[in-house]
Amino acid sequence: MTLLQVNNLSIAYQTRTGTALAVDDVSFALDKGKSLGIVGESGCGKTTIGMGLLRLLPDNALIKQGAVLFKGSDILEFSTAALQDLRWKKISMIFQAAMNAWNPVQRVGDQIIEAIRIHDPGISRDKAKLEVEKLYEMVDIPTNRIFDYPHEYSGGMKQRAIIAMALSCRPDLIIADEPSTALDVIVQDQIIKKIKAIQKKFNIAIIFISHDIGVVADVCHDIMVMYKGRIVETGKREEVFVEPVHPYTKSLLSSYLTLDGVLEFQNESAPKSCLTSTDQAPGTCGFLPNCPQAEPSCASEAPQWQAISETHKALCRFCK
Amino acid sequence: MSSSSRSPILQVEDLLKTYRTDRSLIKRSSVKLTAVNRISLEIERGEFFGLVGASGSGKTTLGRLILKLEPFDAGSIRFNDLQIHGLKGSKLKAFRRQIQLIPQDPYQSLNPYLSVFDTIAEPLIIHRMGNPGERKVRARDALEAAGLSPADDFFPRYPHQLSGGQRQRAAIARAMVLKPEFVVADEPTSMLDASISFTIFKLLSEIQKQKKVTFLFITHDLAAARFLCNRIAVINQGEIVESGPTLDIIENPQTEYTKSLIQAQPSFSFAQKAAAAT
Amino acid sequence: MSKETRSQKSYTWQRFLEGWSLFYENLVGRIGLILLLVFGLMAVCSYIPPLIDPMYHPMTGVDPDVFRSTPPSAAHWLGTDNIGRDLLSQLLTGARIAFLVGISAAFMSIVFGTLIGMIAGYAGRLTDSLLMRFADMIMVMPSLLVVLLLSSLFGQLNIWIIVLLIALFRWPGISRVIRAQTLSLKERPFIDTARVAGASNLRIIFRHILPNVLPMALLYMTFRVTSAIIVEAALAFLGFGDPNTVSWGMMLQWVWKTGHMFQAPYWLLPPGICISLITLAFYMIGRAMEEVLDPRLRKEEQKV
Amino acid sequence: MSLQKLIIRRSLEILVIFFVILSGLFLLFHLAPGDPVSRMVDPTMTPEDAELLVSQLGLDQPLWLQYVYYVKNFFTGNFGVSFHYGRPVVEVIGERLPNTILLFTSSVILSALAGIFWGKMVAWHKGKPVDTWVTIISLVCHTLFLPWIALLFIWIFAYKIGGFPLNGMISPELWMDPDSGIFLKTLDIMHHMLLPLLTLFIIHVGSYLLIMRSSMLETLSEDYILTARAKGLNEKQIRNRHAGPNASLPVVTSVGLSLAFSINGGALTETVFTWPGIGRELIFAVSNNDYPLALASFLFISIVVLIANLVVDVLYAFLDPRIRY
Repeated sequence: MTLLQVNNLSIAYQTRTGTALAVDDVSFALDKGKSLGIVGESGCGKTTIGMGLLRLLPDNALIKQGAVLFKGSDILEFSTAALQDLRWKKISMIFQAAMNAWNPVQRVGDQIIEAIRIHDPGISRDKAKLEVEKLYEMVDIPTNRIFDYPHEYSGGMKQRAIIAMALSCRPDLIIADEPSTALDVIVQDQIIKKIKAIQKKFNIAIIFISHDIGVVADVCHDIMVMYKGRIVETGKREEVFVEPVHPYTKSLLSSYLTLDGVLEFQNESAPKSCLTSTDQAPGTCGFLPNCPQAEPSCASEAPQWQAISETHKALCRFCK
Repeated sequence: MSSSSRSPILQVEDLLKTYRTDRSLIKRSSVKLTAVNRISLEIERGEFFGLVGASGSGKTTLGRLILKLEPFDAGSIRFNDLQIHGLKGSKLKAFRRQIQLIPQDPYQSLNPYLSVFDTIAEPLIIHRMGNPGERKVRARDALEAAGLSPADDFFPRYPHQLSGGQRQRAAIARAMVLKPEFVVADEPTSMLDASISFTIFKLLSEIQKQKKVTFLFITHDLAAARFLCNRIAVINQGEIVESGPTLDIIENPQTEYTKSLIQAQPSFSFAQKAAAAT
Repeated sequence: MSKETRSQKSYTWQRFLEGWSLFYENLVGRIGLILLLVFGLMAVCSYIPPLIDPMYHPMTGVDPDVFRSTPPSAAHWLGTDNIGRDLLSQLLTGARIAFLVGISAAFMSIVFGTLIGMIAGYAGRLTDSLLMRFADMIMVMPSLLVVLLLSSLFGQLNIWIIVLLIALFRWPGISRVIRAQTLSLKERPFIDTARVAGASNLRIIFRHILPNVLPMALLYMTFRVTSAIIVEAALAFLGFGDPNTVSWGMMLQWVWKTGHMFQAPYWLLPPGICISLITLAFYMIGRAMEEVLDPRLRKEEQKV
Repeated sequence: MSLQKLIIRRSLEILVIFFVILSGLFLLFHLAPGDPVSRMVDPTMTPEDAELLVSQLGLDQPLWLQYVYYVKNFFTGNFGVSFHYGRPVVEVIGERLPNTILLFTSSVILSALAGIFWGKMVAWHKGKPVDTWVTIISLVCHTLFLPWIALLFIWIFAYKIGGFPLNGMISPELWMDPDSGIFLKTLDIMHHMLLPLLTLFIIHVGSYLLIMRSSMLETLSEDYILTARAKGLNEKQIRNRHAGPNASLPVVTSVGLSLAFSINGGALTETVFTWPGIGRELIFAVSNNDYPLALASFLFISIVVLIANLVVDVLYAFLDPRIRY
């Protein structure tokens, strides 16, 4: 069953010098209980998608076109009240740990209780507190720390508490935006394991946004690779990471270091473009200046989606 | 630890560094934080040595102590058989010429008010090396060796006109312009995207091979250390947990901490299995 | 992207141009600038009336036909005070004094504040603690009242002593800000690399820290101009100004002490409006500059 | 518990600062040109009285002993005799101090609360005309020259329109009348206080409003506001539960930092409105070379500022859990 369907979403930012397209014609679908990973380097628009789904974008962002269908109804058309009702109850978020996602002058427990009671004012404070205790046990934080202030928590604990809060209303979908970035490897590993376990236990769908392909590969069934606002390759994780076809995906994988050395995929050494990018028509492939397998026609013609298998496609004119 | 016939370039013995947590003027609090706890290690000339640890493990502090950016409480650091404790005047200046730093976070590692040329030439001016013409030549060589060419295009630029990777290359050029024997690279790519940090790693290993420089590479990323270093030391809570040739440690870790560090590393096990199958 | 293609000028100059265009978009900044130009013009014009007729001299010129305060007339556009001195020429001279006091006191307090702030922030430890405790102490002193006390103990103060005293009491706020900036700059890696390259402390302070804190110092200078003008005017209003100069505060003192405040609005209103507007002008410019220097804008710039 | 510790530490610091001020004044009185004895003793006194006072104040002793006397006298409340009033200074101060505290604290508290409230509202309408205009009006308020605006108020409200007293704190005839009860008397004081209070309020509220506005804007860009929004809170809840309380912290700080500045304004207001406060007494004493009174007034003004500072610090620590550890 399709839980979330995004059609032709484009989001732009207005800056002093003009508008910049951050998300360009993105479409994807997510089934109930599945996990989707969005990978890409900084500035590729992956966070903008995550925020755009809940309409949490800053004031200077503009959704230019598209539809975000959640269980069939378009979030972009929701009234403010309906949107506030949807947020957290149906779709919640796990923020980056480095972000100061907790209000520093309120106790952590109060902030979780607030999330619970805002969506169901009928729950008494004491009952909500019991709920928080259950959540804390689930994410392995001692329950006597519930009413501590955020600055009394360690980085990993703050992040686990965020996970607890994300679960507090039993949502259908969780958007996790770089949830393990800026944490130590060991803590990062614990957080990832927790997210995986919870996803399985409650059968929650997850959109997992990260720059770290290793982490995404660990968590997600389906992968979308983004580059300069566009999805360039999408498919099952075994397809995208084992047999990448888009030259950008290949270069991304070839620069990923593992304990066994560099991944096996790269056959091209230093990716070098055979083309100079000076006269590139608008709408053509963004990766062209760095693409080792580009041809002159790439500078004038827009890239096309190529289906490699039923689930695996890439946005490139020349991939097998 | 193997003691070679040649003396190591850096010998750290029994090094201790503590911080006071509460610095109040009125009461001297006795709460101390041990950042570096009786560490000993040796780095051989010309090797690429990795120091791997989580944040707060004391790895950056150790680097700063070696660079003589902070005083230590006990122990000794010998660089080229020279005690660096208490170095002053011309001896300190000579020491400063031989050991350089490539810092973390390229967005903050360059002074925004200095052009690329001024940044790279500054160490030469401080050490009164060469006339303006010679300085320009040396700066140009350093910048082009760091992969920013033609150098004259980059000289007049200011940091905000460079991308993150370019800034880090400029920072590398600045460190290399004095032709140091020893370079401390403190998480030089932690703020950069994977593809860019990969090219920076390649640049560092090239420099090390060509110029016979000794590198101390400080990182939280075991995979990066695996890629660059021939020997590593794993540091946890101010103590060296384990050290030795990189591959030995990764394949055959001796301590629990190292084991958990290796296990926590995101792996492509499914990918490798599939790749092996095809 | 466009930044990389732009011509290569010095960073300072480029930031200035960028800042200027942002500043000029700001309504508050523009109003401030226009007001300031008007006062500048007044200060320049203050030299003219005494040239026309000695009776227009702001201090000593007395209209021989006038024996009490008169309302505006053809000979005295703003009227006269109770002994027949021309109010317009007093008002114009007041602009000159306000600029002189405001800018020189602000400049001095900026120099003290920036130097002490940088030294405290960079040196740290005991030096820092002592300097900042000292700054705290000065900050809890009501500057106006201290200067009053001093002037009663040491006799009539001349305008330069007043300027110096104002500067001495107004640096701690600046040095707190500069110290905080220095502390965060000190943690920046480029200070480490400079030290590792062998740079001396002086070199680090003046070559690496100073240019980075200078914009903030200039911003605070505009605010300090404001407070210096107010303190001087208040002193003059209470009768502790330099008796050899005419300032707006002094004009207000005269109208108050001679009991003309209910009879002579033409005398009461102009000096007060001028003091309020000139401080407003500097304050508005400062506000607009602050928005230009806003750290969030700078963050955007860093990301390229 | 740790709040107590903080109060004790800050109190100690304030005590040290006060001692420095105390000693600094002593030094100034001896460094200034002229004879320290003649500064402390009314020239119109009889020689016997003068001699008694000199020995009481220790002015015939060596310098260090004079200092000891000076400190001791401060703590025993012996400040000498006012030249002008011919009464012990401590009596004069005792009468004036409550009036100052009344005007000073009520003006600071009112303007801070109003500034926080209005600043919050204005920030919420950022970019709209109301924002621009309130910002400009606040700037104007903040830069108005206080004595002038005080004169203007007297001229307009008390003289032209009428209905407000021209000066003072009480109407003597009302207080003489034995029939007027406490309620009428209170009302009378409030009636007199209205214009001075309004003057101080207008001068202060602008800057607090502007600080609150920019602090609010900064807070609204914080990550936890995003969290609150993602949680499904509506805008009013975000403003009142999360952004408002956090954004008012810098206003509290700035109230603390501007206390010395406020007391300057307080003294000027008291002078123009002839409000019988300690600030007016200081200005009066300084103008008339009534040194014993000037010295004591200054010391008590410092005490008021220091204690107000302590209160603000404690309030801040109370509001921000990160300060207490």
